[in-house]
Amino acid sequence: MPEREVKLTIGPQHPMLKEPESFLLTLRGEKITDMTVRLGYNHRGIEKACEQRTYIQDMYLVERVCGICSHSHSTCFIQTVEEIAGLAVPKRGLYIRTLIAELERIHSHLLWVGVAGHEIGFDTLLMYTWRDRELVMDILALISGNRVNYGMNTIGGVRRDITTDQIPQILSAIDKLEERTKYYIQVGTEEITLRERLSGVGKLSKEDAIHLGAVGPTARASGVDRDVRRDDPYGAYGELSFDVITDNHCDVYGRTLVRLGELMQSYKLVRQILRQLPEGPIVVKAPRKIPAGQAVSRYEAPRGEDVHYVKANGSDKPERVKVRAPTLANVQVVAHMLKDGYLADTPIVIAAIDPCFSCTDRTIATTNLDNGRTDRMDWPTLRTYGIEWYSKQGIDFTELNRKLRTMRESN
Amino acid sequence: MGLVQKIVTWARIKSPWIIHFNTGACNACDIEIIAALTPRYDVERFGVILKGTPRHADVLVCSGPVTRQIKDRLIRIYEQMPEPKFVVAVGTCACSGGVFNGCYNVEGGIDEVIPVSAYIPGCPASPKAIIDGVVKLLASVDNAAKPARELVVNGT
Amino acid sequence: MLVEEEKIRQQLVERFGLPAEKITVQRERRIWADVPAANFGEIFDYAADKLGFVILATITGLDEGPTLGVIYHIARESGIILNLHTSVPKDKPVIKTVSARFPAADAYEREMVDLLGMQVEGLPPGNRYPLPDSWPAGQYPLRKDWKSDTIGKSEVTENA
Amino acid sequence: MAQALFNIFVFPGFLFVAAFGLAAEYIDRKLYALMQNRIGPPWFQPLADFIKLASKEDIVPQHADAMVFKLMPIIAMTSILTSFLYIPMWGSNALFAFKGDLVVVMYLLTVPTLTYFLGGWYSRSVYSMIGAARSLTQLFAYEIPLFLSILAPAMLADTWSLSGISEYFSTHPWAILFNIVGFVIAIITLLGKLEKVPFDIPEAETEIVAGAFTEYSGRLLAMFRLAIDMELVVGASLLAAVFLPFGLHYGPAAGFALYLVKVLFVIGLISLARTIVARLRIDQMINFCWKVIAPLAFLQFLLDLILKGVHN
Repeated sequence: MPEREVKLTIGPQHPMLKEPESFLLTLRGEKITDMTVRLGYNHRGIEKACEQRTYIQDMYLVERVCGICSHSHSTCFIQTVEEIAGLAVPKRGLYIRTLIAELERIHSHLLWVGVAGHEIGFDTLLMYTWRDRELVMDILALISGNRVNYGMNTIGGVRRDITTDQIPQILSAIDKLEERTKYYIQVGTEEITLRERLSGVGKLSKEDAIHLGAVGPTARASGVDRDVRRDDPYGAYGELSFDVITDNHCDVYGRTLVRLGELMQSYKLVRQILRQLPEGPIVVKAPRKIPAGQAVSRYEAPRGEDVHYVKANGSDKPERVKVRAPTLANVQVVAHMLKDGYLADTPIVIAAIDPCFSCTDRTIATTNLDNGRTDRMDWPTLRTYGIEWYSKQGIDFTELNRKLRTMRESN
Repeated sequence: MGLVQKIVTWARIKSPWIIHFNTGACNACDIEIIAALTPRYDVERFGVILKGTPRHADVLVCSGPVTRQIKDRLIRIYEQMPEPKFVVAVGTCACSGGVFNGCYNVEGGIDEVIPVSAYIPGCPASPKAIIDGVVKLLASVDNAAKPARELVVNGT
Repeated sequence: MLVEEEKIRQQLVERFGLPAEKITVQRERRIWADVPAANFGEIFDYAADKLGFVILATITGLDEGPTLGVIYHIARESGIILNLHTSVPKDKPVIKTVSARFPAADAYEREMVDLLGMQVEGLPPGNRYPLPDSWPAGQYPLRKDWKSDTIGKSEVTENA
Repeated sequence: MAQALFNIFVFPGFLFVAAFGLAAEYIDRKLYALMQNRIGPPWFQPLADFIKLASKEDIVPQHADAMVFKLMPIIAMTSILTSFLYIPMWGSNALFAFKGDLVVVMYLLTVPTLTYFLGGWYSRSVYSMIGAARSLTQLFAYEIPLFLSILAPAMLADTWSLSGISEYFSTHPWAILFNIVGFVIAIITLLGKLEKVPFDIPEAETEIVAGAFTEYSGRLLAMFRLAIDMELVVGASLLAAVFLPFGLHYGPAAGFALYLVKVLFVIGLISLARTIVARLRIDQMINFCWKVIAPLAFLQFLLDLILKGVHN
């Protein structure tokens, strides 16, 4: 393999990042020796827009920073505003808000498990996880009226109540999902090809994870025992009992197990919330003008710790809104994880921090140092390249795809 | 020529190949477009296939407000598609810039940059709405091909 | 109940002789400190090393009229967040980088450089974030006096 | 003269093979969709796709070599059609038969893969170049076993002409059973030639966009897709002629119907393979072909040799 310098451009948009990421990798043959990150491709200027809108309008804007976890951003923003205004949100409102948060984590993690399978050539997993995910999307549509961008939050509480006849439907969907997630955990732990393809990839030691500031499942898979829901409880998490899933594989395989484990915890949490759902109002009247003050709030989004800072100046428009998406912290860590890894691992390592999966024009520009010819391979080509490179090592998913298909046909 | 034209229009309606492009969206519409292709909604019944290259595609499905940096890529992709081509704007952001209209880095809807044939509002546009939009687009291709029949008002 | 937070407050007041009202405990796990820019670096290192604030959540830049404010949100493993605020004059907005201790800080600092016109000493070389390379110089979108129509719609295009 | 024109354009020629090709594509896609519990396209879908593509504007990329770019689809189609003339459909003699038409048919079926390579290489886009290179690597893997599995019965029948083979088998029906292994190998290697999954690496949809066909559009793409469908039909009828040569002496009508059934059976096998097996990797496919298929083909050849020795 001639020594070549590869320029990997990944775009467009990871919404959590507010920008797509573009990596410039330098390769020595197969090994990645150096990389730089280029951010800022679709910066939409949300923070400036927030300063020109009232708090209620801002809520709709902040909710659309990311489509896959819109509830995370709107809850985080609302918590700061409620803290500044000193509003006491009724308990039932907090419980419903926490319920939607956990349902969103379920749908986001299921989506990720499918995408991770797709990135390494295990396509059947994508088909099945996405089919199962429709169950939780139906529940979210049942409760909030929309599959994505639920708009459940309002300043001072929640806009829709959970009626008694919805609860059994939610519980039955959760039972089905739990049984299927157990099936995926079994596939994840028992299948050698999956384990071989993911272990030892995108290594991140515990010290590096802390030093580089990794957040969420990416950090927890390296043994960093941090979870905002437990350390800095918000919503109803103070009264709920759950355990924080950590793993010390320190690689992509560990991240897969952490996310699967978190799915099981989310099912447990949803059941608890529905059991302890208190009676009473779901919202409290909020003033139009928020008194002067400032507040910071943290939220455990599916991808990691999400931070919002709001400064109010007494008018009905905020003076400053700062949003720090979890993947912004994780993208620095990817730069570290890819160093002296293989080009073939790039797709799964980047996918492991769970950036947007719909990047359609991710391209690699390979410049061949000998004849200086530049070609551009796109993401799918990189993905095949990885899958093939690994199948030369004897790790291949065709057998697994077939086995999974026949296994599923039987039961 | 009428017969050949009729057949060609029929063929264009029955096999619309799509290419999906995300111009700065928040991803909600993208996962709904992909959901429309999965077994539950399955648009292959209408002959719709997702193609990777603009050369093979007839319908460019865009989602998201057009940001400044992505504008050139969108124009480039549009120009690479052979005629006759259609553009479907999925989601309120693609139709009018949506919530992000007025932000300093956002140009606005897709129609600020390339001509759009069908708008599918919704934030996000649900798979059913997307399928309905594509079907309406095909119908509009059909009447556009038929010569405008004069309105015969009670025999006069 | 706020025992831990009070202890931190006392240590900061004694150690640096800061006026007590400058450091307020807003609620449990939230401490706000307004610190003069002069000995900011020293306080920051003290908090990160001695008081165990090992997590840098983020850095927020503010346009406070005559001065540019900076808030460093640093947190402890146990969840307590210390928000260190300092401000620098708008005509000479220079601060020192903390990316040596927190490598992730360079993205947050570059964001302030682009959007507020802050100058960060010792920032490692790297790509511009979040604005495109072809963004006209001297335009800082997050400044209160900047209006979005000062730039033509199509003037800014593809990145370099 | 009229009879020749009729033969070339209508019956065993363009129209028949094109229609049959489109029907085969429909069956293939419908079976594939049903096995994924989807509904799948309506019956006229391949026809609609062809007409739509034919009526679209076809773009020739600026850097591409226009002459080669335009010519390749036409060469692909003509080579497939001419090879069809030598394949006996019913009765044991094809339209034209001469000593050695087997080699001609084999050669003509390899020409399309070369046209994909040249078409992809000359369209100068990185995806098509990678796709083109992969079609060639795949060619070396499946070509030898396919020839071997077809030559074994030819050697048994002691003739180089397809009609001769089917003639021999109609008189010695029991010999067919010995060629089952050859039939299986032929099916697998035919998948490679048609670049169907699991051997569709050169044109891997989700991988290199569309492989060699990335830059093709409009009429040229329509011709290429039609060429691939026709190749499916011609390949299937070649296999039917060599490996399923029974019931050859019923008259033209019944013979033709039996021929249709045989070809549809082969096509059904191919789409079944496409659904079950996932896409192979290029190096894995080469190992598979050389380490498994080629030895089996030699074994089959040996078997027929022994059979020939014992028999006469």
